[in-house]
Amino acid sequence: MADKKPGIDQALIRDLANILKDTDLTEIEVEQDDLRIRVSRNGTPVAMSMPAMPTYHMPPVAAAAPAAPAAPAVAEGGHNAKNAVTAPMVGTAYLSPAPGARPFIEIGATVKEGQTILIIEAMKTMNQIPAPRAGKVTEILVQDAAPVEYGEPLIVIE
Amino acid sequence: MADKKPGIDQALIRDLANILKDTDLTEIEVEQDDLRIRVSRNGTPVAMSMPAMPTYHMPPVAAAAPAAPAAPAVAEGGHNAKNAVTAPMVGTAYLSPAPGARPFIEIGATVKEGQTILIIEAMKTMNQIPAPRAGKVTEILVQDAAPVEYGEPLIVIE
Amino acid sequence: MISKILIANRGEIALRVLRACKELGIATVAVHSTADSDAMHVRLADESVCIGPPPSRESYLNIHQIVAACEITGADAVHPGYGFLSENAKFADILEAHGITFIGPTAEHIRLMGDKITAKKTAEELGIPVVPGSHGEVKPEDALKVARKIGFPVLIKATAGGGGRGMKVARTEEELEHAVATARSEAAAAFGNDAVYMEKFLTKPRHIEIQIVGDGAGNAIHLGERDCSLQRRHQKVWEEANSPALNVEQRMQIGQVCADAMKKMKYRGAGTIEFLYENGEFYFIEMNTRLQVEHPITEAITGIDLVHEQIRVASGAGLSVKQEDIVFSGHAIECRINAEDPRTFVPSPGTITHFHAPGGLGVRVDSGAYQGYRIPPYYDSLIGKLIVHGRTRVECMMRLRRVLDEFVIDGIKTTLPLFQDLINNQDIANGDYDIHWLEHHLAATSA
Amino acid sequence: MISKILIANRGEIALRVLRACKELGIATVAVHSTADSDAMHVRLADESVCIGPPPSRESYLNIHQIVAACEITGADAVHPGYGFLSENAKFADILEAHGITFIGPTAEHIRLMGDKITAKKTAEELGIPVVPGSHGEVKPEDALKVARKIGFPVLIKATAGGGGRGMKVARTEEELEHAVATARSEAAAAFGNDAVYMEKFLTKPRHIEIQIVGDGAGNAIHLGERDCSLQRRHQKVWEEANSPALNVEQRMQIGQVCADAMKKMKYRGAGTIEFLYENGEFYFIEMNTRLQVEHPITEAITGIDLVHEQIRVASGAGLSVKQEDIVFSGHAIECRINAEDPRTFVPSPGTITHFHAPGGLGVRVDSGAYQGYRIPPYYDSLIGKLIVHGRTRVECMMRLRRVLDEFVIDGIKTTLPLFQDLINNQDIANGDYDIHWLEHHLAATSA
Repeated sequence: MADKKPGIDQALIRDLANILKDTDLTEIEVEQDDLRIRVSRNGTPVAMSMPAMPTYHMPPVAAAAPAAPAAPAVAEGGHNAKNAVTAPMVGTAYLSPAPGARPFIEIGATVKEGQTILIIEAMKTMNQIPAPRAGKVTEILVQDAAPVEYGEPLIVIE
Repeated sequence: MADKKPGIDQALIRDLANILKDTDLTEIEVEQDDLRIRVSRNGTPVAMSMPAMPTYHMPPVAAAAPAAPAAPAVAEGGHNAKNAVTAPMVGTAYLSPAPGARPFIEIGATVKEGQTILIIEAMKTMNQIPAPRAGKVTEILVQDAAPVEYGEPLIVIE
Repeated sequence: MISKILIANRGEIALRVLRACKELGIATVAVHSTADSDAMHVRLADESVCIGPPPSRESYLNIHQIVAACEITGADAVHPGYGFLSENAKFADILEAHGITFIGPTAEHIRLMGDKITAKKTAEELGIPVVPGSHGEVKPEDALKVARKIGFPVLIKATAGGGGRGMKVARTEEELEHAVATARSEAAAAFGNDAVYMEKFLTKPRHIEIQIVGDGAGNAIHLGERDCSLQRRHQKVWEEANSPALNVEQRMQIGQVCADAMKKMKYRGAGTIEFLYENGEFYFIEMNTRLQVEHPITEAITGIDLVHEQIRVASGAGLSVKQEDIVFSGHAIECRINAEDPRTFVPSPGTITHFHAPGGLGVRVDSGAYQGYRIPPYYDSLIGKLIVHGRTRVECMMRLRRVLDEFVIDGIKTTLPLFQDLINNQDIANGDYDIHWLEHHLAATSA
Repeated sequence: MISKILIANRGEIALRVLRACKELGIATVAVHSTADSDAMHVRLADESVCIGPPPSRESYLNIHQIVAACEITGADAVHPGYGFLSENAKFADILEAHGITFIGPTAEHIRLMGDKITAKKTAEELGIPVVPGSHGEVKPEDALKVARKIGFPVLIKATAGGGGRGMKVARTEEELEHAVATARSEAAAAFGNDAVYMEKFLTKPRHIEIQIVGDGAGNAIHLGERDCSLQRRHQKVWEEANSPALNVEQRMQIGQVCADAMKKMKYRGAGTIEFLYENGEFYFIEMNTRLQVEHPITEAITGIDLVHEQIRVASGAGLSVKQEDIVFSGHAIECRINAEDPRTFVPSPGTITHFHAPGGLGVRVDSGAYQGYRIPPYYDSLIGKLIVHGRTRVECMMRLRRVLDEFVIDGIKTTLPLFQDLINNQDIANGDYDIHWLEHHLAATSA
């Protein structure tokens, strides 16, 4: 177990969370010496409620929208939801202004606030999506010409 | 049990989770020396599943049969289920051999094994119910001429 | 033909439409707000697209987002359900402009029936009975003649009016002169115009509506009536088909009037023509150019799937049945289960901790709710519909009684207890109620 | 009249009967073993009596305990469901002796049909078609004449026989002499008796059964047939009404034969006459003098509640319908949901962690299961029945497909996946199957 004294042992919490998940518990509380940890999950996690149902999703849109209030902490893909720029609308995302043209951004690039980072086409209209803040592009989460839904993470700016 | 000091004994938590599952409990709390572990699952205890349903029972037969495996710990009436003599059949219980006659037993009486303690009438037949063991009658749980169901506690012999 | 339908709605009706699509082998796209990502129809749909945040205007009412969702999924048709965009002519226009089929009537017909005054005029022209009135101002000296023609009681209303001012009821000839004079003076005081007109006044009407379906090419059928008189604040609570108040001749006669009107109009899709009914007469109120919440009771007594028919006519395949093939069989009642306190009707959103639907013969449950489902606080409180069918009204009522005892929804308050109250009421047992009955009953029992 | 019914059964059928009683306003008594105190019908009954420990012979088969439960509760009638005591003539006798109405036929009729040989003889006398045979020993020199009369293929069987020995099939005239000779020598060797007899051999029969109800006074009706050919180890798995193999004339003709036979017999209550069916001919197998598991598909296409009818005729109120009033409407399929591994069919008792029944139009679920219910290991594995109705067989199949996607039962294994397999099978889609089809299919897909 990681020695993170005097800080909080995050690995332990993660371990307990895994146990919670594996064992289908809703709560675990552990107290030992000065340490007391309680992990809980309220009610019926959605994923368990109807596991037998086929839950097909359109493949390119499969990643959980981080805006979904249900489970922000488990946003898929591993990126930090806080730093992701999400789609403000439904449509088709384009990474460059025209087919074959240079992409608006690349991984590692520095962007300024307001700079166009991609385009979302919806109802024959090209909507330029500006960077909400300055920073460095660390991840591009959509592919060129891929459909995106509302709230879908597009790129990560750190 | 694995010696994982000073870390948290995760195997123990998993074991407790299994016990929780097997026993259908909703919560287990263990405290020993400096260690305290609580695991809970807010699953679906059977008794909670359909609380909105009207669950009428025939009034004289309302007490939960202690033989019911579901909830032996909560047998109603407060008597000690271990010491209760339960009805071996469905029928009408009589506490005396004939109307107005002296009852077979009274509270405080000492009974011998095999001694008739009451009669259950079923299908026009009077069935003498013998004391399964010697002891002192501490409670009489049925009223004269009351219907009894299988497994219903009749008297307590201590 | 239609190969992929986007369902532009949520809740039980989205699930209802999804079921019909699956049964027709048509692919489905669910669109949803971020608050509805756990909804059952979203889980069951072939594809789903999140179209916005919880507020309806930014999601379920956001035409641009819905059309964009059609584009990225390749949906070639949209079913609007009820509410939201279902009677939005602009939405129908935009879809048409994008080459997407709107499963509903033409934008023109939506507009026509969306305006109350035009709707009434159109209905009258189509031969549908409307509330008889003076067709314009009535002078005091003509009042008696007009009133006799209409028949007492009559309502005198300010032509410039609204809000009850300048409005008086005359129940007899004796009351008329005074009522007209009072209405005129009130109208003059309130609106600076003493002109009044006259309409038939209905004291204890029932709400009876006729289900119609048209193919858009001049063919149309009716599927009988529904009695939706049991209402609270103009919200229907309990609906029946057929109405306890009509006989077969009345049913077939008013049904035929409506079907004929729809033929003349070349109406396309499902629609409902709503009437007030009193003393054997029908008076047009409005037409809903969409599926109704209470459509399942019509399905129960006819065996016809109305959403199948909607999709058929939208795709140009025409109606699956002829009028003469429709058999009305038995009796059906729908109870609307709302997440509300059954006495105060205060909404009760939250997590459903236990959900168990009743089963057995003659029982249908349409609900997107399930154990563990969290009812979001942003939308209406309808969480399910219980539809019970029996060979007779008595059988249906007895079945409903036993079914209500079986239905378990815990963790939130629901209106189920209200129905347990109603099923034991003598007036309900007799079918003896009008549109005011439930309000009076609730006021009396809460006092 | 009957005022309180004791339900001498458990599981889904006990719940089924309870529902009918409630809908008729009749009080209910549930009897149960200690293992079933949490059963849904026990919770819903007006009264309940624990009658013994888990083993059936000490509880559900314990006549004395059940009669005693009638006595202490004052129940004036007993509904036996199916299985357990439902075809026990002694039980019917004892109830009669105690002045308690047995909701079923007379003890005499139960006995008559309970013995296979008497049943076949009775059926033949009543005009019901049976498997044609030699009515006794066939000598080798008469074999060809008899076989021609019966029609090939024929089965030669040892009169003293059993277990397949001394049994040979002759498919053609050429095979006959050899088959008879072999059967005779095998019979001589096995039983010390070389006498053989001959019967029609059915190669690919369907199992088709006719539902009848009689009033015990000489009136009886039929409610059409059910096709129960899809079986595994003689257990029905999937049933349909009507049969994909019959046309209207065949249905009405065999139905009428059965109804007429029941009239002659003065049969009382519901019953089922089971046939093998091949090449347009029906061959009597046996009669079940009780409600069948698969009765809901008949209810779906007729709208008639069979348990209501049983209770009516038992109370002397007669049948609620005449033959000419019965309309067969649409198509229905029942899937038996067992708590079993869908491939190995090993029982899977345990606790149901999630249960969500499908909803919508044309769907019926008969099940005592609920979320948190623990299936006891002592009884059969049937935990529910899914019944789907549609206007046509295709609509019914499409509906079943979507419904199977919605049904959630977790925590135990169920046969739901088997039905998802069947619904996608071309033979099933075509209705092209016989009583051997499912066994062959399972063998082929597990290989």
